[in-house]
Amino acid sequence: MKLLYFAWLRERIGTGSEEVTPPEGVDTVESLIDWLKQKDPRYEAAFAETVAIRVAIDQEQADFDAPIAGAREIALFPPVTGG
Amino acid sequence: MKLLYFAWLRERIGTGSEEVTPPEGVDTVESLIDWLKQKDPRYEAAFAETVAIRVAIDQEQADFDAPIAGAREIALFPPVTGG
Amino acid sequence: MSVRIQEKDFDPTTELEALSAGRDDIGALVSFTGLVRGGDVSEMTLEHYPGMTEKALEKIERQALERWSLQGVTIIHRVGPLAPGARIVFVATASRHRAAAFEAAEFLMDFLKTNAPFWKKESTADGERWVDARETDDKAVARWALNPKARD
Amino acid sequence: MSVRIQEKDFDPTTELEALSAGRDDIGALVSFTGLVRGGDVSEMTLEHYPGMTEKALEKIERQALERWSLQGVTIIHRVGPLAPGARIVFVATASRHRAAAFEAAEFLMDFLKTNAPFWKKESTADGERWVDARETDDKAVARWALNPKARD
Repeated sequence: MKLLYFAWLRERIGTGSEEVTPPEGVDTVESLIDWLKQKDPRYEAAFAETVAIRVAIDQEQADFDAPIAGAREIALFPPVTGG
Repeated sequence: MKLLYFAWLRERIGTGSEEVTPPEGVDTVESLIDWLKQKDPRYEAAFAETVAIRVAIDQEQADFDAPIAGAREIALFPPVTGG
Repeated sequence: MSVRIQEKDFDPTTELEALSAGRDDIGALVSFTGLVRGGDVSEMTLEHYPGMTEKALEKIERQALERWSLQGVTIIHRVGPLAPGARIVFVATASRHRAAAFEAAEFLMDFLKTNAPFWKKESTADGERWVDARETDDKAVARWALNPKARD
Repeated sequence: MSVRIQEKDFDPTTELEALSAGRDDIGALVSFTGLVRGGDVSEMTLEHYPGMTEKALEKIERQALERWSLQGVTIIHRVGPLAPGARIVFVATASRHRAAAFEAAEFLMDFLKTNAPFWKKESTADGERWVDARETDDKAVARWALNPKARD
């Protein structure tokens, strides 16, 4: 699946987009983030405060406990500040 | 003093402006209107429904019982409909 | 002067840019443009009370500036004959934040509708008629007394 | 389409006239224009989530059209680098009467601020910083749930 990062999350992780194949058992947004944090210290730092992270699955707002099975695109980003 | 009329009040009276010298005793807007109504049937018709008439003394909104002594300009008109 | 009574048309962009020209502390511009509605109306004619109109609009503007934190206000009202679709009135407010700009613009329009000496006459196929004052406009203006500034 | 994400500037008059072009049943046009504030900010850069941004704005627009009687809505948001004083966002509503146009424009801005995936980065003499989300924006959006359409 494709992961997208925006704003300071993109900067801390060092990329705006990557393809990942999470192992079995990684079935929610929360477990996806936990899995990323174990992969690399950049993710550990970027996701240190998940209270400040929002998520969209296939371009629709979602919660941290939302299932990710079948998702094509998961985006993680800080609270929005447009307008 | 100068009297001004606007909108349908102007049309019913047949003029937008006139100079008048009310006699002693005509000391409020209400008594001024009563005096005008006695002068000519055009005023009688124009002021038949005073509930639909508004007044300004020297370009400030005023009430029917407001004193008119010293006023330079008294305007009588229907409720406003701008905007 | 930010209050104008005129026969000629105006340009919303020009008016909005005039409000923010030469400064960078404005975050929000709100504008209201009133248009002449058609239907059976072929023409609308606006009459006003020269002298008192300007005073009334300036008073309304002063009240808005006292009530909200605004960097500028523009009020334009056209007079004379106007065709359906034509711009008839324009109110714009400038502020740091949007809530004040929105509230002040609504306040200005509500008070303009009920307190400024303009009268509309409509021309139709059946003849001419003076527009009646709307009760909803009196209600709209009354809520500002009950509802002191809620947000800034 | 009445939702646009673009780098280039826009013209409020052109957008307002597009909303009312060819019809005479619109009495009220309300616009909100957001400008980049200066102060210690020398440049603002807008990032967004292409694809989701359009979907989010179209959803917000649909909600406004369901909630109020509107003849049209325009939402424009610029992206990329912007100088202080520059127009950054534009929302316009068209309706027969002013209350619906005002309320819907405020609703659109409140939801855009909290639901559309845009992020602002400010450049200052001390470096760059991402703008924090404002708690007042969450409060502004919450009142629409408590406050079903009051006027039309």
